[in-house]
Amino acid sequence: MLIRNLCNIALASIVLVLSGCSGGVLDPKGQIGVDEKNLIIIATVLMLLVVIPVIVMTLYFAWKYRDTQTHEIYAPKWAHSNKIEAFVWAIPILIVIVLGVITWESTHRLDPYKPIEGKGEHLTVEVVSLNWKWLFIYPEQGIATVNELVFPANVPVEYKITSESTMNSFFIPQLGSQIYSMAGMQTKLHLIANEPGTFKGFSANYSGSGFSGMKFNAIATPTQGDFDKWVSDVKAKGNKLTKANYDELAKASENNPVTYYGDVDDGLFHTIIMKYMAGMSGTKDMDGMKDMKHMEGTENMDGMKDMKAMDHMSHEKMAEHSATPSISQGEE
Amino acid sequence: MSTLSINVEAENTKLASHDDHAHDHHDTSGDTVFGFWLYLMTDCLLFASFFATYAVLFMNTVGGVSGKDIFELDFVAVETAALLISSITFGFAMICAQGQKKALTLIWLAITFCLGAAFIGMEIYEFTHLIEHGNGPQGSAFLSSFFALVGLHGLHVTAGLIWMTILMIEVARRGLGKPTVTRLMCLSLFWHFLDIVWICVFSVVYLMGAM
Amino acid sequence: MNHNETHNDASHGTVKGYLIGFVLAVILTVIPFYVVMSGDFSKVTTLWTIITLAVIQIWVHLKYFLHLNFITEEGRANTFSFLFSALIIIMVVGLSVWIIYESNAMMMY
Amino acid sequence: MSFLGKLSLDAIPYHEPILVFTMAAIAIGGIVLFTLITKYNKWGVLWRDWITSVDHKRLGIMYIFVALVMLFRGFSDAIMMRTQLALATSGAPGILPPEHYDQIFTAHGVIMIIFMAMPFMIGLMNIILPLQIGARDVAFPFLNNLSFWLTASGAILINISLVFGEFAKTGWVAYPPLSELTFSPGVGVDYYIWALQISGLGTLLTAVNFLVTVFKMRAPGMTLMKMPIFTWTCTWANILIAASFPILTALLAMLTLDRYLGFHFFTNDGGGNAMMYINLFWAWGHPEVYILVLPAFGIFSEIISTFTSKRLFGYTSMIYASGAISILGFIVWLHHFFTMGSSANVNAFFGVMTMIIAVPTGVKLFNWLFTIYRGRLQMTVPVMWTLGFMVTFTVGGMTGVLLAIPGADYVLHNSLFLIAHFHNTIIGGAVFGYLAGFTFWFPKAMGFKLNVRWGKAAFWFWIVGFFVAFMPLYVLGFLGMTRRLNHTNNPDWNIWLYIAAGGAVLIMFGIICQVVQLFVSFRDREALDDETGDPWNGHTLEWATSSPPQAYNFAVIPEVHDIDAWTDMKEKGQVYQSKASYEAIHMPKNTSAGVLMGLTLTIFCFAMIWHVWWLAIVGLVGAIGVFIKRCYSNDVDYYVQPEEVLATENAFNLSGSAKINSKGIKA
Repeated sequence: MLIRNLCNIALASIVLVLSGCSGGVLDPKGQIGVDEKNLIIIATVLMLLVVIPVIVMTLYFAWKYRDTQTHEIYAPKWAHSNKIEAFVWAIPILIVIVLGVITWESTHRLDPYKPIEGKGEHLTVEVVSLNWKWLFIYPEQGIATVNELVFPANVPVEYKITSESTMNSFFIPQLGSQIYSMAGMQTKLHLIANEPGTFKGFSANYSGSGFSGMKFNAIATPTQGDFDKWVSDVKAKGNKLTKANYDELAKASENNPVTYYGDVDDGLFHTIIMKYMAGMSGTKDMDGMKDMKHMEGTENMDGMKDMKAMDHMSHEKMAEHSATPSISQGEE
Repeated sequence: MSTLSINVEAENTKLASHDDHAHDHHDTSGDTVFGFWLYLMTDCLLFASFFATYAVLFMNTVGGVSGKDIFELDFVAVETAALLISSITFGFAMICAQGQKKALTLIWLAITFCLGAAFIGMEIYEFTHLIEHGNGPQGSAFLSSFFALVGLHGLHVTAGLIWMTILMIEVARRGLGKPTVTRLMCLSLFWHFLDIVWICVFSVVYLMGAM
Repeated sequence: MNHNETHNDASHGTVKGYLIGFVLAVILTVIPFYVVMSGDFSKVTTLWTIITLAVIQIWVHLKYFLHLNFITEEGRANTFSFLFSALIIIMVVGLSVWIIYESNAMMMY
Repeated sequence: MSFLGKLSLDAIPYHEPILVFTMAAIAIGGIVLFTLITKYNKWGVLWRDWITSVDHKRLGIMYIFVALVMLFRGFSDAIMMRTQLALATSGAPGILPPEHYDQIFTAHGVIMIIFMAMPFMIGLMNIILPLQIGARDVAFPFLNNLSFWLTASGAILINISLVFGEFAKTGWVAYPPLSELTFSPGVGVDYYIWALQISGLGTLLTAVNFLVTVFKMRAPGMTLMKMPIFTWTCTWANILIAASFPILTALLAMLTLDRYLGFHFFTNDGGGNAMMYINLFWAWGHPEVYILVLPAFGIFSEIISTFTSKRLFGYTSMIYASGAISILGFIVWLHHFFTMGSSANVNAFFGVMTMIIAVPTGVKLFNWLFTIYRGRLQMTVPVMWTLGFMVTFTVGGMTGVLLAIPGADYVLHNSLFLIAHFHNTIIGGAVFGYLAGFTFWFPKAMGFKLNVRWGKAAFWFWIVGFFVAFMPLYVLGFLGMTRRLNHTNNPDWNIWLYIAAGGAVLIMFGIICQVVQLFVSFRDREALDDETGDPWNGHTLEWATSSPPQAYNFAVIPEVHDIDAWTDMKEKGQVYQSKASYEAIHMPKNTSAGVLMGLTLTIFCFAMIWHVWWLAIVGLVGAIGVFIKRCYSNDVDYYVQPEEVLATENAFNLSGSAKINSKGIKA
């Protein structure tokens, strides 16, 4: 019985959280988050339709048919019943069919790549996870920030996400979905804040010793005007994020303070992705590149220990190459 | 690692084969062959993982060479021929072994060994040639997955050759007793299995790569 | 030894069986090599030729060299374990390739 | 490269007080153990009866011994983690710096899955499976011994990492690029790679061994559809091992090539694709979960039907359900990385597939329920574990299905909700199952029963501790707390973190109770003696022999006519019958080849980890050498003489008949 009490306590505490007294997944402030919260609740209720009877039956049967109850029916050879078998297969199958339909529909509806419709023009933010901080580039505004994300409420935001080094996960629980950031690749996420406020954001995928400090504030300003003002404030602070500055920033550091860059090199995000993407499918026509690889390959034979230096070198060369527009074949 | 597992299985043969004279209710040489077959199935999965990785990475040439640039099909055709012929010569060796013809068995095994060695020799030549021209496995993900997949097959063939040597010595010294024949059967499964893997290698890697 | 062999024929093979298998294997190897090396055929034709013939050749090897069958008890056990492995391989390789190709398509920059 | 590779005195972390303390404790414990063995002159016994034994029952006991030792290690890690998180709130640093904490959570995961749960499962399977099918041993006894020593080598390597160098700081999944040389230049990941590789090989060999055993060595009359349910679920688990562990082997080999030879499988540069690692890891990792839990399902089935004195309800449907779980287990792995960003079609497909697995699992739960229905349930300790499991696992299954909905997973992935979920299924499913099986079959393996009072205390501490420790994690997941955080700074979370730490302490009391239980039971072993070999009035053949069974298990191989073969024999009065004479029994001989190969391969792996190439070659050549020598040895078997069999069997049958007379069991 203690078990049941504990379950009740657990359920009660979940209900407590459900009531939305704190800033978590169940206290969403954005449309995506609201949809996901509803999805969780619907699915849980559906499953409880089976789960609660099973738990109750377990404890009830164990009590009713305990060995001291000698007056109860005892059927030691009874081991099969088509009716019961049909029933026990049918019930889970029915629930799963319903859940399956919900899953298929919701997965397509909540696809992180899918733009949010009916809310007007979206703002684009380019997100780069570095060891161990977040860089946000605003290509349309030409500014960048570290560890602070600002956007207007009620405006859909498209996040283009990549990583400089290890894999992280870009996550603002109160707004909804998270998605991995990976080097050389661009993932996308669409979120919106339904009301102004400051929400916690962080990396949800462990990425090394400074991971715990990879946090940022996601601030939804009340109006577009407030956002524009913030942009001009950042611009006024000067400080340009050039490729050189970026390389400095990319070095490992922990618990970085919020930093603003009033200007950003054009195509920096592009450069960050392309330094790993260079030469992936579709860039075979780069003769210069090929020669370079040939040359390197021969040098590699000299000894494995030079490998790392080599790799490093090739990165930089590729990055240089990729800065030229001739490569961007794979672009969307 | 693969060498090890092979040896482990070879060991099974040894262990179980001594039950010949026992009153046990089951025929243990059958167990050994079945066990070895199951091991081969796990090996299939091992190769499958490398094939999957190759399929995912083969386009990632990072501006370096692609399959079309480095594969020489006439060379591969000769390799294939060596391995294919070695399959049938091993088959003849097995037929002789079952007929208790010791000398013939050894001759066919020796021919098989030479063909296998020729295959490995050609593969080593191909690899060193590639590496000398700066297309070593460190060059790109494509080259990494290519070297690993083809190299894994080569490693298996090498292990098979070592095993064959040991068995040839055993046949020569101990004759064709039931345990030895069981072990030859395992090796024959192994050898034909490697042939099947090679079909996948030349189809998926070389032929499709050179298309 | 001969009388022993007769009841075990299926699992041991004969000279004839090996020769049939060998000739088939040679044919099934030569055709795809020719198709690719000549370069006379369209990409799609070539690709499907390679795949089809490879699958057929694997079957030839299994039947004539590895003596898989549904007749003897051991043959059945081996065949079923092979079919199961093939199923798993198709699932693991197929789904892996699907997953990664879809991901690559989504993340192509 | 120097003579000792990367190895130097700096590799010993003497600046870490916790580690120095641990090392001192291990050293003192080792010395005490060594002295005791020497004093009581037990080295010979240890060598002859255990280390070189090929007897599946003794190997099983050794597996479980390793599992329990590693449980202590893994649990110490858990306690440290919970302590750290309870102390490091509101920005406080706590007791563990990140570089140590990160190793601890990695080690906790690896140890609990690979070196606690797996050996525990394989140990139970070793002891019971050959007995249940009426076999004298496994198909390849030496291979069985070798498998054990390979697993032990892996466990030893992980423990060496405490003293020399470090363990991986990557999480137990070791995702690249974090686990690549660029971001993890130390030896930690190499320890991870080699420990998993070598023990994985042992596991793979075990699976092949037991598959042949099951398919070829069943007692006459035992068709596949008359096999005991535990044997069936273990067989499905072995099929899964044989099909999934090669993927792990391949994956680790690729990571090794990346780290040692500069290949580009998963690196950021050179066109590597880290997504492929994640993909292949879970293509192994997901079936692995079922490998752990399916045998536990079998254990519960055996226990429920034994202690209700009733046949198992829906035997056939149980087997098909297990089979469905096994095969579906191979098409759901993507649900571990919905958030990687594949297309909606891919995510939805894998989400739906995952849910389908809930169907056979649900069927199993219902079948256990209907086994209890109209039975006579005895509230023994194994039954308590089973009921605890049914309640706990149902909750865990529910949260699992929730995580299988991509839309929900987008906000719950990598959070403490996920941690709570898989502990809910692995502890509530697998571990409860193994502990139930441990209590259930302990008399079979050791010859005496376990103390009931301490067993019940352990159960209550475990189950209460479990709920107290993990329910708060569900809440924390909803509150947005992510996993693997070293410290937190959110006042809302504190209370839940404190409760969770309290739960861990309760579980610790549970474990202490189990240690006491073992001690007390050993002390009272005379009173708890199981002289008939059938203490619970069991259904299957393992109860048809003495406890512990003779090396040869069965003097005469039994004929099987029913799923519950032993019950059937008891009802027909065909039990405990002495024969006038027995045939000689053919048995495999002990061998030192297994332990020597384990040792040489440990040396090989250690040398590879530290880049001591010459030593690696010595280790590998040594292992292969031992192997070939073993291959050419003819001295591998012996016969148990008929007189010896006669004497043993007569003594046992007497006590068995006495039981039938005294308890009036229907004969």
